[in-house]
Amino acid sequence: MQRIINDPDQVVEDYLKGFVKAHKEIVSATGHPRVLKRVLSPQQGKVGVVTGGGSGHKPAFVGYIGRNLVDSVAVGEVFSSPTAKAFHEAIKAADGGSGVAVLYGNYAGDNMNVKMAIEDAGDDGITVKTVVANDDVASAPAAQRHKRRGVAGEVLMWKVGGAKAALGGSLDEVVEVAQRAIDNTRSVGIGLAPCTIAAVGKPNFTIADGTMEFGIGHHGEPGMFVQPIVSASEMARIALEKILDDFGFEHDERLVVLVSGLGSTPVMELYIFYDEVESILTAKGHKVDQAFVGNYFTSLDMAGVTLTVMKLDDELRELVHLSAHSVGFHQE
Amino acid sequence: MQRIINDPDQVVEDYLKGFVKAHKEIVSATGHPRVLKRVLSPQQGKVGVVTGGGSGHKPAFVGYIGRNLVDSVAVGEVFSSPTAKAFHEAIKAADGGSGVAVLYGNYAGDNMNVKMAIEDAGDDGITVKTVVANDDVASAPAAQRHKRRGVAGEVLMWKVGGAKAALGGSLDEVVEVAQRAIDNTRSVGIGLAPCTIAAVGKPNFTIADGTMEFGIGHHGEPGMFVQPIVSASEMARIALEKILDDFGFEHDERLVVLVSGLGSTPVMELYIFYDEVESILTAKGHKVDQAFVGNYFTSLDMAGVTLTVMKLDDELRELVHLSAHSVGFHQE
Amino acid sequence: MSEGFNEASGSIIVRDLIQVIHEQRAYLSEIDGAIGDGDHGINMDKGFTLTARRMEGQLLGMSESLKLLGDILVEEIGGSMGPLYGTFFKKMARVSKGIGVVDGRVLEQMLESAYQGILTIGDARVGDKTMVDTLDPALQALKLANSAGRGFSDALDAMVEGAHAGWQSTKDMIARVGRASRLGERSRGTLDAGATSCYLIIKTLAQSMKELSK
Amino acid sequence: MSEGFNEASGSIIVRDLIQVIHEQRAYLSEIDGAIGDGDHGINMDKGFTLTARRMEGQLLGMSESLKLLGDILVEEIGGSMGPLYGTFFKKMARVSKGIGVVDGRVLEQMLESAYQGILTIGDARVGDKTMVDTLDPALQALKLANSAGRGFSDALDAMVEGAHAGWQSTKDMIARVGRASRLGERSRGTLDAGATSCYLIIKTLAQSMKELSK
Ligand SMILES: Nc1ncnc2c1ncn2[C@@H]1O[C@H](COP(=O)(O)OP(=O)(O)O)[C@@H](O)[C@H]1O
Ligand SMILES: Nc1ncnc2c1ncn2[C@@H]1O[C@H](COP(=O)(O)OP(=O)(O)O)[C@@H](O)[C@H]1O
Ligand SMILES: [Mg+2]
Ligand SMILES: [Mg+2]
Ligand SMILES: [Mg+2]
Ligand SMILES: [Mg+2]
Repeated sequence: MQRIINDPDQVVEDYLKGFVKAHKEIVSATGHPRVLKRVLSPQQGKVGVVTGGGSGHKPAFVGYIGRNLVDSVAVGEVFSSPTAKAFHEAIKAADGGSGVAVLYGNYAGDNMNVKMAIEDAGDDGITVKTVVANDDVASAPAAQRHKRRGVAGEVLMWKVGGAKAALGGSLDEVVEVAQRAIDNTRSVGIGLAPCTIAAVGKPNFTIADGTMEFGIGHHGEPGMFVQPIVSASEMARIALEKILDDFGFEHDERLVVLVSGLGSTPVMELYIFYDEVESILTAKGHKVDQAFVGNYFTSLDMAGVTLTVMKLDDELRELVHLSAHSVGFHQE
Repeated sequence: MQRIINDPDQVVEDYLKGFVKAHKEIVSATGHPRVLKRVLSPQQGKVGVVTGGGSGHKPAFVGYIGRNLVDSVAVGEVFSSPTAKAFHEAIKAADGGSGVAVLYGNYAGDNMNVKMAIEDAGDDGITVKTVVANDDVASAPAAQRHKRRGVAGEVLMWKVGGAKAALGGSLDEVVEVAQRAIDNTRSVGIGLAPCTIAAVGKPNFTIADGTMEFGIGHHGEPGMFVQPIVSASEMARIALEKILDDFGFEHDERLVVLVSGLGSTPVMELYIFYDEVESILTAKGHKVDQAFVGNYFTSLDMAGVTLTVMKLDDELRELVHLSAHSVGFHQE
Repeated sequence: MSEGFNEASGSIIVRDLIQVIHEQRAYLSEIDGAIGDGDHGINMDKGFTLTARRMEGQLLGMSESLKLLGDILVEEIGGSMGPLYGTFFKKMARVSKGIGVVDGRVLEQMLESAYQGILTIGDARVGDKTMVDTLDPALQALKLANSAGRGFSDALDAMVEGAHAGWQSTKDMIARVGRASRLGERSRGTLDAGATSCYLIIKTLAQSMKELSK
Repeated sequence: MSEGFNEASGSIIVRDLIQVIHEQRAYLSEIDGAIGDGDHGINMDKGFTLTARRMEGQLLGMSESLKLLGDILVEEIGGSMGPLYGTFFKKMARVSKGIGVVDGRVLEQMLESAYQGILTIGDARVGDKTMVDTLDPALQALKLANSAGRGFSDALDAMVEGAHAGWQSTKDMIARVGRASRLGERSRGTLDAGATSCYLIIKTLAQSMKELSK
């Protein structure tokens, strides 16, 4: 294991220290060691936007704390949900008196811990509502959308929810539009090589050389099938097919496309993939209104890519385009 | 080789297509297939800022085209200098009538091609001056600074030069301050695993498991020594020692620290490394005025880190802090 | 052996649990390593050891100790184990709060509540290859012994036997929840980590309670 | 055999060079693969093949053809090979422009200028394990033959012999410039890729010139 760490059991503590030091102008620590918040949060009267999840997904989750984005984040161990306490403290750190929207991903641990945190926040008199991202089309059939995991589509949910809150939306409005954002979003991942959790010291699973795992999850959850590796254009084709089938568009749509690397795939290759995605969408009559290409939601040093497509309406479009600034996300 | 590509000989063409499509609001293509420029460049009266180099270093070089940064970039094959023609066209694309500063890294191919390009630009009546980054302290002893390679310190040179040009500096002023920036900058790299050029198909070199290569170059150029892998804090200590020895500071200084991953090292670990660097610098009485931590200058899927330290004076500080926006670099 | 013990003097139960988890830390991680990510012992021990430290110098009853353990798991461990085992111990604490004497019936209520808590929060079912597979037969056996009018000590033995059988049954199961579910058919043939820790907990609980009831 | 040939009819020289580089593409890459990054054949062939396409249907002399090749290498290949071989052929083109008859003396001037161009731009020296190690002895041998008053054909043979010896000498050298210098002592024992392509170029050049001079 070729890693830059001290104590493998302390990687989260250690990286958080560095993160807070490096980005003092954007984020600050809180009373809870596993909760970071925006320097300028909470803002009186603004709906608080909270997220959280396991570590190892840089820039998610803490990299989305920022202007017109997320107010506070609960940080878990690597690939493991934050505690209920951390979610509770994150909710408190984001609360400006107008309620808090917790926008997180659909994982067993997160669901349990958020649920418990909301009960505790209720005791503090804070109104909390949630949106649970379930954009990963590969993780369950359409009939069981509620079982699907949240993956890189969460970024667009935060973008939209964060923008709405920044523009003065009420809690119901923020939650409604964030829900609409994720309802209009589909993702699928392709894994090319496994990742290694430092505390464990060996790859979490295997992907045989020369093969790719279609539909892999952000922690290496099993995909839909493993097949010989194909060209970027073929990868783009099958990934998009899966997503478009799930959408079942009846009109030409305005879309957001987000292509995120999983960690160790050279960013150059994400653009090769994106080029193919854009070409196919354009050929079908759709329009890519906004593209994001880069490492937006990674899985340690996993190799591969996540393709995310979001269907826009006028309000979503306005919110996606609103300027934003955080460690991991920037829009002028 | 687990890669997302089509034809391995066409990766540069293919990624550039995707890059231009994805970032239409920032960059645009030019008449030359290997030259990209800022949408808003050239600007009449502004000194043009040009860079260029081999591909595979994302977000360098094209990711630094943007507001208050670089105007145009010449793009080479993977790890191979752009052509003289490409540099020449990049110079033309950046020229707003007040001369052009080519700020690039000290590599044989780049030196040759820039030299030839400047001759051709001279025939067009464009005044061109250059600054050649040589921040890599591991690549030659201090007495032979002119032989040192340019690595991640180039980012700070572009930042400073781009800012000065944006503020209306003359060609001489831009070149003078960019030169001062790189003169005040030192870097060193630590390699943990090799990278693979898609067209070649196998790792370019080897780093035995359990070892690290201290002083490795951005294309896998040999380092100063190979030794068993150590903790993040020890890596930070020896990297900083090498840099501080070279600086030989006599006072407490205000510094910029840039920690860049080489490609496949999880960003989390860059923060662990940064935390140690900051602690040591602070303990010595220095002040980190500004930190950049992330994948700023990579080497395909190499694992490892580059540490860059820049000593500030008042002008450099102002220029580093000037807001900027590009695909790979953002400052509010 | 008397029928039961005084709740107020039962903090030793939690101390014993802490000890056994600490001792079995490596074993639990090893089992998790076969088909999971090899951290179950680490995760558990982290919360249990923290509880030991917080208990130091405090005079607590069984219920208060269980509550402390549950709170710490929920507050400090995260993942799925935090809420699952956290709820487990918090529910046991709530049912036994101020109860006076703890006997077979009380334990049944405690375990029933803990079990329901885990089902509600974790949504795993018998046969999914989880801690539930240990817990369910343990509780059934305890209920049966209680309703058959067997004494506390016998009931405890029955509960442990049930837990053991349930734990062993996970060996032939295919994991349907949690990390190991990735492996599908390949998850067959090894014991489940959570079922293992759950068996150790039930067994230790029984031992301590017997000791207390002497 | 006459002493020399007409420059205006010498474009076949460049066509022959293009052919040999294309044929030896895999071989050159293979040699580069031993201690470099295995792309020398690819890099060279890319520029040479492009030149072939641009030459199609054009009536060019030797000098114009060499200029075209040089320009394309500089403009389309990049890296170090673009400027190095680009300069090489451009210098040869400049010296021979409008020269009338090309003989041993003219070739010497062409090669001398090309050699100086490479030294100026690349800064490698004899013994660094590069194309310079082929070029230097080739030029020395040609000069010697010319000053000894030997005929064109003999001088060409001498040049090829010099190139061959120089090329082979790279086998025992340690690379001091370029990618292979990473390997230090381990770079010993294999031929240098650039020295190999340079030998092929000199040999082909000689063959074509002999053919033209018949
Ligand atoms: N939903 C659930 N309900 C009950 N038990 C579960 C559930 N999910 C997982 N488990 C248990 O958790 C155990 C693994 O715990 P642990 O290794 O600590 O966590 P992780 O899987 O996050 O690494 C499994 O062996 C299984 O018994
Ligand atoms: N400065 C130099 N001067 C002369 N020849 C050089 C120089 N640097 C490298 N070479 C030659 O270049 C050859 C490698 O070329 P090639 O493989 O095409 O480029 P790269 O090394 O960029 O992959 C080496 O074998 C060597 O002969
Ligand atoms: Mg785990
Ligand atoms: Mg585990
Ligand atoms: Mg090469
Ligand atoms: Mg090569």
